[in-house]
Amino acid sequence: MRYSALSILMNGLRGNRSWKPAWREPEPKAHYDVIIVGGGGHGLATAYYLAREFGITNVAVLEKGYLGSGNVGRNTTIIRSNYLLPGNNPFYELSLKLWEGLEQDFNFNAMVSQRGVLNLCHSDGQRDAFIRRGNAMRLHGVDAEFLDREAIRRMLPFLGFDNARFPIMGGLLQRRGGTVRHDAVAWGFARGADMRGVDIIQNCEVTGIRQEGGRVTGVETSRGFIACNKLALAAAGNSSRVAAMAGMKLPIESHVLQAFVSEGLKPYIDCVVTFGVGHFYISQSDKGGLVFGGDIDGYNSYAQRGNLAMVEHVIEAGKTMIPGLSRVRVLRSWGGIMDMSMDGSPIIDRTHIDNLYLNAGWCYGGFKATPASGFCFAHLLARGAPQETAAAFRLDRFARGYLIDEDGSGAQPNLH
Amino acid sequence: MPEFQISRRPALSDKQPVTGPGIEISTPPPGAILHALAQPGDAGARGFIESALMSDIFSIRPVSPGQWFSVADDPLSHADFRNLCEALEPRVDLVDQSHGRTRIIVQGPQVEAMLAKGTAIDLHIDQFTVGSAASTLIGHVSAHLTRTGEHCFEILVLRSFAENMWDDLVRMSREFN
Amino acid sequence: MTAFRLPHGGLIDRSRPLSFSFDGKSMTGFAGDTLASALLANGRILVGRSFKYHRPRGILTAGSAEPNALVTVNTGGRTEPNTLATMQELHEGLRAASQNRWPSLAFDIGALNGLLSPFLGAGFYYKTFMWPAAFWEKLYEPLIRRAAGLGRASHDADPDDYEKCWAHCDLLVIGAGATGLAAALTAGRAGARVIVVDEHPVAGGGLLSETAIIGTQAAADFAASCATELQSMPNVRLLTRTTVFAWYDGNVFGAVERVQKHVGFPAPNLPVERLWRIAAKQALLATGAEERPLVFGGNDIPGVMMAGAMRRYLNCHGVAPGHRVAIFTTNDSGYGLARDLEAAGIVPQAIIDSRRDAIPDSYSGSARVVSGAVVSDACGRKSLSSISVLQNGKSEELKVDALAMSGGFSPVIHLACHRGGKPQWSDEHAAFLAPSSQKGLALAGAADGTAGLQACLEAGVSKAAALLGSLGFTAKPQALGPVEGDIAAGPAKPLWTIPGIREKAFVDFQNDVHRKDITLATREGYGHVELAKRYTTTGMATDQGKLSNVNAIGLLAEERGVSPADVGTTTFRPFYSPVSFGALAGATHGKHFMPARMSPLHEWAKKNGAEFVEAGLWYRSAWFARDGESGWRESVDREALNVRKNAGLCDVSTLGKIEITGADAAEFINRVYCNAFLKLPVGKARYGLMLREDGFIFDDGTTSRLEENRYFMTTTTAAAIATMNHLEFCAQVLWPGLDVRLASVTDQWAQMAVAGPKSRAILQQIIDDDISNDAFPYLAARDVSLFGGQVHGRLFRISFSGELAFELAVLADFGEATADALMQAGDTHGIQPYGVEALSVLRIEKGHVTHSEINGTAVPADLGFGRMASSAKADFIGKHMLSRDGLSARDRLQLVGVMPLDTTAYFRSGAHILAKDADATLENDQGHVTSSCYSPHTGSHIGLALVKGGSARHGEEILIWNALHGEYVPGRLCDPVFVDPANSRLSM
Amino acid sequence: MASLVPCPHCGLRPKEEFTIKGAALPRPSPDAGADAWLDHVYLRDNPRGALDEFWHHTSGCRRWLIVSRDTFSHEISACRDAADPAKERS
Ligand SMILES: Cc1cc2nc3c(=O)[nH]c(=O)nc-3n(C[C@H](O)[C@H](O)[C@H](O)COP(=O)(O)OP(=O)(O)OC[C@H]3O[C@@H](n4cnc5c(N)ncnc54)[C@H](O)[C@@H]3O)c2cc1C
Ligand SMILES: NC(=O)c1ccc[n+]([C@@H]2O[C@H](COP(=O)([O-])OP(=O)(O)OC[C@H]3O[C@@H](n4cnc5c(N)ncnc54)[C@H](O)[C@@H]3O)[C@@H](O)[C@H]2O)c1
Ligand SMILES: Cc1cc2nc3c(=O)[nH]c(=O)nc-3n(C[C@H](O)[C@H](O)[C@H](O)COP(=O)(O)O)c2cc1C
Ligand SMILES: [Zn+2]
Repeated sequence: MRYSALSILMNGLRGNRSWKPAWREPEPKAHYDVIIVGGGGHGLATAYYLAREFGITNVAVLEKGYLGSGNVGRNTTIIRSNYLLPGNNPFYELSLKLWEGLEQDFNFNAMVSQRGVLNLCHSDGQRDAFIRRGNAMRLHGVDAEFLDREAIRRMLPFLGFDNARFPIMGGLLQRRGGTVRHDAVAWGFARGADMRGVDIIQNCEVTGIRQEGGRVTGVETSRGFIACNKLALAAAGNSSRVAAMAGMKLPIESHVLQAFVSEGLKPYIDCVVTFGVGHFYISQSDKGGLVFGGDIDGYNSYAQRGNLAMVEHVIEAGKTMIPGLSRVRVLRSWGGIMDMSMDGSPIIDRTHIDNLYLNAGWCYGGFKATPASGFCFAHLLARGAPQETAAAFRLDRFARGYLIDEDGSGAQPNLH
Repeated sequence: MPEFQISRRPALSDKQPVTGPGIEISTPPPGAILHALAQPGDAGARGFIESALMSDIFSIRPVSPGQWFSVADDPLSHADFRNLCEALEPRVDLVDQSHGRTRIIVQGPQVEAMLAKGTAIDLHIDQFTVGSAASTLIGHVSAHLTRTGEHCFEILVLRSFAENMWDDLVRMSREFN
Repeated sequence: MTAFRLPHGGLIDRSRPLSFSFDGKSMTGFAGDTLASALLANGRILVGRSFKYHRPRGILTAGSAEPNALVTVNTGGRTEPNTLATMQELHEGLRAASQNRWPSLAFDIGALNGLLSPFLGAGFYYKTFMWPAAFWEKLYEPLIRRAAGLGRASHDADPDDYEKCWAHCDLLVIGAGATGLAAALTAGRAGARVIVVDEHPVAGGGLLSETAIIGTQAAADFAASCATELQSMPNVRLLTRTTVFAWYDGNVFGAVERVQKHVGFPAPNLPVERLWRIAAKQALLATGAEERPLVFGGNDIPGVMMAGAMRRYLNCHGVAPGHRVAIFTTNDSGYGLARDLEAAGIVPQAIIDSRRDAIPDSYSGSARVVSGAVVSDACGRKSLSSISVLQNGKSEELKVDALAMSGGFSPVIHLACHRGGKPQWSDEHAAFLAPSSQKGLALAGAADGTAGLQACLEAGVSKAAALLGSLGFTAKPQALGPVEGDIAAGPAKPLWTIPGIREKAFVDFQNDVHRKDITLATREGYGHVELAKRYTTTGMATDQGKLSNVNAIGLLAEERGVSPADVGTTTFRPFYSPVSFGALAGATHGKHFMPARMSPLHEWAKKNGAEFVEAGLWYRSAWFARDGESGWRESVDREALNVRKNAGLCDVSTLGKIEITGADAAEFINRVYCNAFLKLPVGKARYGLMLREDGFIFDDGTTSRLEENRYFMTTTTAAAIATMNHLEFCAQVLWPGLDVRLASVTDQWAQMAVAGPKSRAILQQIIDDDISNDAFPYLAARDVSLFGGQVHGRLFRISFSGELAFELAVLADFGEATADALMQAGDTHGIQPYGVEALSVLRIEKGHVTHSEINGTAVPADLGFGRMASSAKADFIGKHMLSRDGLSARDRLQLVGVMPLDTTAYFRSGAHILAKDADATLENDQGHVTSSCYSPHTGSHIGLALVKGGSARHGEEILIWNALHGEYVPGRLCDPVFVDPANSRLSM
Repeated sequence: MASLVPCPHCGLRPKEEFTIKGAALPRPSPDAGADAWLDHVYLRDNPRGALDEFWHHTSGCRRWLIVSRDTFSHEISACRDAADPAKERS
């Protein structure tokens, strides 16, 4: 059923009794051309683009929990393409372009909101780094502006300009950046894929990868064995565990990142702003809650919950950036498990096993990548060769020394 | 050679002590703080240091395995410092920290409650007895804390953080004075 | 409905009237009132509007689960939106305003949404507002955003203070109701360190609304005497107005104490809120149970209230809910209320009991009981006027102005589920219970599904005794009681779906989720409890579903034909109730966001006119302005010129300084630097480069050998802390067999760079030792004596500026006197202080790198240090990853100098480098400018840059491309050393 | 864990006092070969369950510790000075 104002009207008049399920709940078939492990944003987008762009529809997405129970449903929803390095920048720009037409494409309002992303800087070094980054963006035709202190003051007069420990010196603004409604992304892709014939199978945990003659033949799951021609891993925070089923050890650690939402408020802040000292970024959801986050807690974790010390640090930074937040109350905090890679950049690649494909290492920036990641992974699965903007995301770059390290933290994932 | 005015300017030299019914905060005149470093596993090192340093002048406070601070109320000349070094080397190396750390005394009936605003150490007298010492965070600044009396603590803080620590302590004490 | 104050009774202090205002209207209440009880006492029933349909709403509860009575209190920087009227204590002058209504609470245009409700069902916004695409951000979203949200927060800074502290205890008791008080007394009397916490201003929990007798005391008096005894014990801390908001790993609980939220004028020496981090050996949750609403039509009309809340207002605040009251219950709690109403002279119109023949023996009142019946609908607009009672298929209309409801009890188990444990559905209790056997935490009383005061008191005593036993205390359990006159509300069959509903029946009041939304979610495939939550937003409002979640689960279970056990709960998360930014930030914000580090030369710099700049935690002198100078550039040019002409003094105390001793110190240093250090002679300094294990440069600095086994290492200011941690890692973890001892001495030394051709002559005036070129050649490093032996120092002949230069370290307290002396001694030589800006000019002129170039992605060869990474050494940190292809690729970014063709042209760091005439595309990007400055010695802007294959491209014309600022400057790549490439000035 | 860490030298201390480095892996010998070094520097078992990790008690005794921790329950089962096992190995 197509969604539109008209369909809402007609259904409303009929007591909303004839709405259909947004997706089927099929039993797993015995065999699929492609099995995708992970019903998060990336897995679902991959299925969607496999069907839509490449006509491959005998596809199953296996999700161990409910749809969108992973990071796609628990992130701070920021999208942007303000990346520095040539390995990243065109890819994230492709993603932003896909976001820009996505809702009409999959007929689901994911509330893509290009309200602008502003990164504040507080020192000469930071300013220079932003200028470098902004210019790298401009070289690729991506919108970027550098605002000085006064321009920022005009835009957001309530930031902590006065009495600041680290004065706001300026900021890098990407007006096309913004936010997207997290859950709706999962649901929109799921519905779009389902409509094109993809089986989305919830409560189906992959517990083993069966191989014969150096090839994957299928997966063991909590709902039995399912065979496939190609196996695609998109398990985000659980990438290492799933890859281990195929004997792989990844350049990845799993870490917990917390996020927060405040009580609902009337419009308080129009754009996304990130603080340049400490860790804090904030936007306001269309529901009215201030959605914000900070840094990872710092230790390996598979538990989707965080630590009070980090809560305090994030909120100290928040009150410093916006002193008026003081009496705003924080409603809820939660955590998600990030696949932190050793250079802070993702992997979309084939593996040492011929028909096993890997999509991982998104760290805490993979939500914005969702459409492009799906698109490029689908391309790799369908064509056997990487999509050009994702060609640098190779698994062997660590061995070869071609790292994509945006902030130069090196092989310590908790510093990225 | 021209005449030069050589005077010490210790950190906090311009601070007035805080006095009040609940808390007093003060900083003693500069003395000596020696960092003694042995091999971490050297069990007898502490005794060795105690025997070499005059125990009526220096009090010895554990910092970490194999490391102690020896604190004295009076300053030590460089020559005396070298003499002590020679007495202890090579088993124990001394590093002078007399200028690198600033001493702050906090005392008063509310001192435990006040310090609980800064450190996660359980300062209950049964847990942190008189003479106990520990390195810890006080607020966001690292410091070395020694209980010198039931209601008296000594804080050793890096000189560069001393002013920040002082201001924090004053804020933490406001409720009690 | 017409609520009113009873002539007597309640725990309020009628001798202390308080005036306050609501929506501008003045009213009075008494000390001991909450805003909610005072509003009720003033007959104020309509207090808010709902989120989506703007339905009129009244006060539903008497506690922290309140979904409706949200108001904004205070003004300016103290403005607090979404304050619960049920938790806000009344104080003189309190100003409260209703929210989410326009133009007024009584006449709210937004209520029109109610008419559109068939089209505004769960998730409607996901299905529309997509065409035309551009309209979303321009039209739809702004409209939605304006409509959404509740209160309006202030952008002004908060004038009040907050603080944090730690607390430690053997037993933390959360909740000071009957159970908690009994537990705390037991533990306190046993001598354990106890902390008891309750979110209300007065300890007692349910006892405060109770009319039973305990021992010889009325329940409330019993609570008061327990509290008095607890307060008298030195080993017990009773914290009221304090909410435990989360349970964290390590048995640490977060709690927030509202120290001064109940006063009109906060005392300046106290915080308004205090964050407690409580480390508890054991914790007992005595958090009680939350009464569940019933989901009938119009269950949100002002005048409908939870039965327990009604009882609280009656017994605790002396407020009657109305004149014609009915009670709708599924369990015995309605009868306790009925009895107490009757005692106050208000005989309920009816008790509608969903059970058949279930009147408890303990109830001997005279109200009419309608058994086996339900309320299907409540009617009224801004207040309740009647209810429809459905019994045996027959509907009866009752005129009432207040209706109490009780759908059973949900134990308050939130905190017990914060660390991943899943609640368990219990058919027996008709409720979710906490996950069993979690270390460090137990539950008792109503929180554990125990009904009845007597049983709760006993549970408190026995659980506390057991927990203390596990900690090695011997507690002598003393019975409290006996209890008389308690109508215990045991579990009863839950009533999820109510037949015959005509009106909207609300599940989540605040988010306006009604019964049909749950049905729609299931129909559309969002029947999983987590999906249903997200699709309908049930349980996502400020109350986090304290009232609604279990009803939603029950309805989903019926919808799907399974048990609530199969549906399960959504995840309980912090915060149990919302906590302010202020409390969580404490004093750490604004200027105090991070600690400040001061150099021992700070005062010296200040009196010499320094402008300071933040450098990490430090404040460093940036430049020293002089009268008549037009701006910072003029000062910096003067300072830089003067260094190369005469001499300058720069504070470099912020450099990391590490003293390294021990028999294996040399071997250790040789392993942590990539270049060779074993043969460094005593009395000499050497430049060293440290790598990370992945081969990239970590930090640089100098290390001097002062004695055979005593070294003095300097690090950059930026990496000082990380370097010390790293060295400790190497010493303790990688090579614990080496005898090496590390002491940070950053703060022990005031360090000054004295640079320039006159530097020696100046220094020699204060240094006792001979520092002539022969006696103290380039890279000499030695202890020195100053001022005729008055001061001890260390002198290093090293140079960042490229001039004849020294770094002098003196004991920190003598730093200022020494700097003063140097200025005095140097006066005739033209010495001037210089700051980090001039320092930067001087080092850029010499092509010396800093962390602008050592940016974590450079290997030694990139910066011209290729030969330093010693191939002769078998091992050093970073050696083994250096040989990877990519780290020696020809197009790696390498250090070069860059100059504009037109020497008057300006360019800045962060600009990119393009080949001459190349298109501005990412593919053509050649690198970027890392550092830049105006160089007074070359008379031009100059820069350092990292450029692809740069070391082979000196002389090439390029474009310095900065589209962000519209600056496109033709330039040339060059050698990165702009001044004295032969280094002849170093060794004068 | 990780709210309070039982430092063997200092007792229970809050996470804020520590710096975390990651999996406690022994450094390969200098001649271990490229694969071993790649494995050491970049690849991780990243288990869900028991893990030994390096923590530095930065604002305490400044010792590097090996914290044995469950990455799902966050329960700490042991905490010892990192020099002890390192010495045993060498
Ligand atoms: C708090 C937080 C804030 C963030 N903020 C942002 C942000 O602002 N901007 C941004 O761009 N990114 C952000 N991110 C990162 C982003 O959310 C993730 O990078 C991205 O969602 C990961 O891809 P995904 O959606 O496919 O992952 P997920 O949604 O986690 O999908 C992976 C799925 O795989 C399933 N799975 C795992 N193992 C198995 C198995 N064995 N069998 C079957 N299924 C399995 C999981 O259940 C999960 O549903 C944030 C992340 C978090 C946690
Ligand atoms: N079936 C039942 O479970 C049930 C039903 C109705 C009444 N009761 C009665 O309720 C009483 C139960 O006594 P009780 O002591 O177990 O509970 P209680 O409700 O009397 O006390 C619990 C207290 O804990 C406080 N609290 C809850 N969470 C908190 C938190 N996170 N931080 C701080 N404070 C918090 C509450 O505000 C309350 O004051 C008995 O009289 C019992 O008969 C029980
Ligand atoms: C962008 C965003 C906005 C959210 N807004 C709310 C909200 O208004 N109310 C709420 O209770 N939770 C909100 N949440 C949090 C979710 O309830 C939930 O905690 C989160 O998705 C993680 O799932 P979990 O807590 O079930 O593990 C929001 C989450 C996100 C990602
Ligand atoms: Zn320690």
